[in-house]
Amino acid sequence: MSAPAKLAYFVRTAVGSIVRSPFVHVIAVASLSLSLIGFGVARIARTQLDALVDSLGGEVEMTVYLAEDAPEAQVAELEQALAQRTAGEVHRVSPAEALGRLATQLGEDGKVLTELPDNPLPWSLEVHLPKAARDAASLGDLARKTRALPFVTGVDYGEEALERLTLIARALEIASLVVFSLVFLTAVIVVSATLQLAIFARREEIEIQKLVGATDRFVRLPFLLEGLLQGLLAAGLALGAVFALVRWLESGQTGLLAFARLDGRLVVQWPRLAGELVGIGCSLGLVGSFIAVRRFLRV
Amino acid sequence: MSAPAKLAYFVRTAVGSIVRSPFVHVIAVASLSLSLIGFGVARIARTQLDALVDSLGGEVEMTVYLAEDAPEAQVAELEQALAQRTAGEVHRVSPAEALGRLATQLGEDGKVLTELPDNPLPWSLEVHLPKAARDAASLGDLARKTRALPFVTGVDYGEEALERLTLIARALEIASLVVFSLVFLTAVIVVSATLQLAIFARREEIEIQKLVGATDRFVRLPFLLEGLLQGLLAAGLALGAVFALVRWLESGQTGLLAFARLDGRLVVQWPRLAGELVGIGCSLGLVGSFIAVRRFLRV
Amino acid sequence: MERPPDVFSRRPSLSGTIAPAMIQMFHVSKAYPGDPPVLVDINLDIEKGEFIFLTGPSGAGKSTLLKLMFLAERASRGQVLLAGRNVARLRESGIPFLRRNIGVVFQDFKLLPTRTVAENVGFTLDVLGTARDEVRDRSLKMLRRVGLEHKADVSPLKLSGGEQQRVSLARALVNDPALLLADEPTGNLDPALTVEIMDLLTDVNARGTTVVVATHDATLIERYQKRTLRLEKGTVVADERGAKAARLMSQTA
Amino acid sequence: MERPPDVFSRRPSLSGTIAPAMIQMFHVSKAYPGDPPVLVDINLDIEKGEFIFLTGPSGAGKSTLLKLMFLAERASRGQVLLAGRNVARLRESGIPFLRRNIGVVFQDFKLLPTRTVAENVGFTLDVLGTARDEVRDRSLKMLRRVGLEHKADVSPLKLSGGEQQRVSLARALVNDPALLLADEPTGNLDPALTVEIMDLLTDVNARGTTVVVATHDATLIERYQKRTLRLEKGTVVADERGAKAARLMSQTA
Ligand SMILES: Nc1ncnc2c1ncn2[C@@H]1O[C@H](COP(=O)(O)OP(=O)(O)OP(=O)(O)O)[C@@H](O)[C@H]1O
Ligand SMILES: Nc1ncnc2c1ncn2[C@@H]1O[C@H](COP(=O)(O)OP(=O)(O)OP(=O)(O)O)[C@@H](O)[C@H]1O
Ligand SMILES: [Mg+2]
Ligand SMILES: [Mg+2]
Repeated sequence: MSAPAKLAYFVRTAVGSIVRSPFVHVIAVASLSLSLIGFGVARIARTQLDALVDSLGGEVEMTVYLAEDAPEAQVAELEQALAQRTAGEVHRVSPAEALGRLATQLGEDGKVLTELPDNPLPWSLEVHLPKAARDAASLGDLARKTRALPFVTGVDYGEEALERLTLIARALEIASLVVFSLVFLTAVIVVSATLQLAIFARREEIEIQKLVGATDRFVRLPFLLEGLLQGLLAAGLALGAVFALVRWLESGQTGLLAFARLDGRLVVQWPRLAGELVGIGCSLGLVGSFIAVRRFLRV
Repeated sequence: MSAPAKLAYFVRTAVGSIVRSPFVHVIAVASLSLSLIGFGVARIARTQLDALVDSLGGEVEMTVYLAEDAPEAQVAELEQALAQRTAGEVHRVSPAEALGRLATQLGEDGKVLTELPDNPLPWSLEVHLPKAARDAASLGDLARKTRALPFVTGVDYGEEALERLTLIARALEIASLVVFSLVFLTAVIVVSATLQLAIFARREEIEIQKLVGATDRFVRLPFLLEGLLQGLLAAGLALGAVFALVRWLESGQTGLLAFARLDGRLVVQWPRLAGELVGIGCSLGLVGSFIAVRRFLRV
Repeated sequence: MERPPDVFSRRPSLSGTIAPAMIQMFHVSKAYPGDPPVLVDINLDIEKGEFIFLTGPSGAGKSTLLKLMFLAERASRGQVLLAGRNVARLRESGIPFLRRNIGVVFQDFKLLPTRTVAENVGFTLDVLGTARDEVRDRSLKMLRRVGLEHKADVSPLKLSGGEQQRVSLARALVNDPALLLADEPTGNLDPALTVEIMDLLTDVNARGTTVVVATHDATLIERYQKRTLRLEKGTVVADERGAKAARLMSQTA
Repeated sequence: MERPPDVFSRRPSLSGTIAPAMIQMFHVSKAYPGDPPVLVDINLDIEKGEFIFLTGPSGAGKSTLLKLMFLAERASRGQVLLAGRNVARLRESGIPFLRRNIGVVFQDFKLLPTRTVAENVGFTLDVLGTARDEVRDRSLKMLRRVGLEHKADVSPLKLSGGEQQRVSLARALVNDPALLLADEPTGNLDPALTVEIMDLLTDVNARGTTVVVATHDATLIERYQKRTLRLEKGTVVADERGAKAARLMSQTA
């Protein structure tokens, strides 16, 4: 028999078996796609949570207060050094600008500032810290060194907020690790379990095939194809479910997205997610049926 | 046969079947306990997240600025009204106290305040809002009404922070709803699926029992007992796993708890959690085997 | 719990009324959905204590007829009476109690590979709620009668075809049923064992159990000279109750 | 892919050397772990083209002996040669190719309830990679020969015992095997059908297939007068090749 004819036979057998005993296959596909939905949701949630952490952190700035008689050359040098160390933008802020901002910031209380006889605020340098530089330890180090300079009267950088931000990021890391491993463990156990039971229910068929002279490969192939088909089907279902979930969230009924400041849109790379789901689904299906068929191949 | 002897027979049968074909039972127990672990983790995480939201929100206050000539009687009346409406504490804050706080709050910038010729700040009322009163809409309403009073010059209540807090709470509500329903759906499908497969593998036994004159109840009882035993076993395993997880988190290797400001301790009501897990495990096991056995009882 | 129908009682009716026949069928037909009928217009009357051979070619409907007798199938048309009781009127929940009076040897044995031989035999007693030790005792005793006591604690998977068949017979007889239905109970047995098993069946019959044996074995029918029903294409073509003496004579002649 | 052992070829050896026997056993014993031995010191020589009856009481070891012949079990001791090839030296992966030359009728039929009768029969051909249409054609043709063409598209669950037995036989014969092992192939058949099936087997045998039939049916052995091996308690107690003529004479006398 030619290779395509043989393939056709195996596909026919696999599809036939799915049609004949839909029960076990429905269960396998259901548990597979539930695992994949879990994966997809976790995947999207992770991206969204990262955005959330950023939005919680807001702007992180370091302010360096300069002495009244700070020499221009050294200030320029410091400006450069800070820009280099933090890879951020550095602005020089005049006393008038600083007072204006302070007044705005204080709201009702800010009115008191207009009554000041003259501006008591010093010149300062404002460093906008990019994400990469928001590391509590190294910023602390930088602040200490800067504070030690003779023409610097003080350094503020929102220590507390920064530390909390670091903790949030770390907590999310751990939490997603726990959730991921739980989902993954469930997926592997459940999928290989259902497939093993599915094949257990067909050990008779395997036995008879072997008794009439089937090679191991001949016995195994339709099962592997079944696993593959189940994986594909499950991936399709999971993708549909995740898509529906995302649309539901985007419909704005939940307010979840407004919070994450995404203007009601989730940033999902659909082609990539689809690829991942299909890839994982097929591998789980294949590996599951491979393990399962091996257990019952010894006749 | 006496009732206890009969019960002994059923227990013997159930245990015997678990011993004879451990494979399907291991799978059923594994999937059951994974679902229960999911439930337990979600349960604890929910409590912790609530604490987290509180810690993110911090203190929410409303400040009412009073005109210089505010009549004492009306201020007292307002004080009472606010305390009643928000169920919170109301303090009267003197201009000196307010200035001192402002200076502290401003840090380095606060130095400018010491240079003021005299204290420009008015008397004010500070309302500490308890959790229940932190509702953006009703607080907005209250602020508007208060602002309209002739002896009130202004009202501040951190509108933005409050709105964000409301959003976080809502988002967590939704997220935990999605996760919960996913976990629950998985649990129900997987458990009833594995139990159905387990019973499917034993349909022969059921058929023969019925052919030699067993009543439906006689056939069903050992299966129900099995489901119950599986549920108990799974609950025990899940409890152990959750306990280990909590201990691991509390060991401080993750930093997750420092963030939630719980001094490295998770507040878990173990007896209650154990009760819930056992309850859910047994019901899932029972219901699962009940559904499953019904499908194969018609011989 | 529902009471088992005590019409199966083998004690003579004290009131002096005539005991009902064990099995009666009136114009019974059986068709599986979508197939031509398997049994057509069967009329039968098997008295209590009779020993009946059921014979006929492969596919004639012997097993189906037996299935109607222990309610594994229901007649499509006509009336089936078991011990005078119309089974059409029996509720689903009454079937188990009826079956407890009927021992069945299945053509395909229907033994559980996950239980030992003794447990398989004891199944019938477990269902009745018999105490554990008694179950074991009676199972072993029954196994001894079919010559398989030494295989009591082995899985049926490890038995030869004939051994499995005897276990199936032991299970059918262990609770001393009022009616024994045996579908080809000697099909996998050698002539010597066949005689032994047939002796067991006649013995059981002598003690009051009504016995119906479906068989292809002409030697058996010839040797035992019992009433023989011959099925062909779903109808009874011969009921040799009367011919028995005749045949017996023609052979001895 | 490994080559099938072509020693099974039924064409006479061109080189003129003596063709090896189909089955040879030298001092073969078989014991299942933990049990007393089932077969003890069996010596056998079955030539190509022979027709052999295997008989003996229930549990004597007939099925086990057949299992050794198609490698469902391996001998505990001694040598088994199939078509001159020592099976002990055969790698696990070679077994399927060997089995393709052997048709087996199992005592318990081993039909798949989830496939139709025709698909069950075609199983043997599917494994060989035969094209779909041809599988169907040959399956139907074979079913006709056992008188079951009309049941081709039905599940084996819906067949009577004898019908199932014939399907099992059809599956064993559909790829025209060099060796046919039939375990009690007429145990569920009436005398008329038994003759038909035996005619089929002798026909197949006449075309070159070596046939081994395990049976309890004394009438069969008497009527067909073939070489008969009698097993008792795991040993061959009689090999009536020579006694055949004698018995035949004593009956005709
Ligand atoms: N469940 C079923 N559905 C459809 N047809 C059936 C079913 N069971 C049996 N039949 C058909 O009914 C006919 C009679 O079957 P039955 O098993 O009663 O025959 P039998 O007399 O016992 O034959 P045997 O001697 O071969 O066992 C057969 O042709 C069979 O194919
Ligand atoms: N897998 C096994 N494990 C242990 N013992 C076995 C196994 N298979 C068969 N036996 C034992 O070996 C003996 C011979 O069995 P076998 O099936 O070969 O008998 P047989 O001659 O075919 O009998 P029958 O005519 O009843 O089919 C029996 O006593 C049986 O219990
Ligand atoms: Mg039958
Ligand atoms: Mg045998």
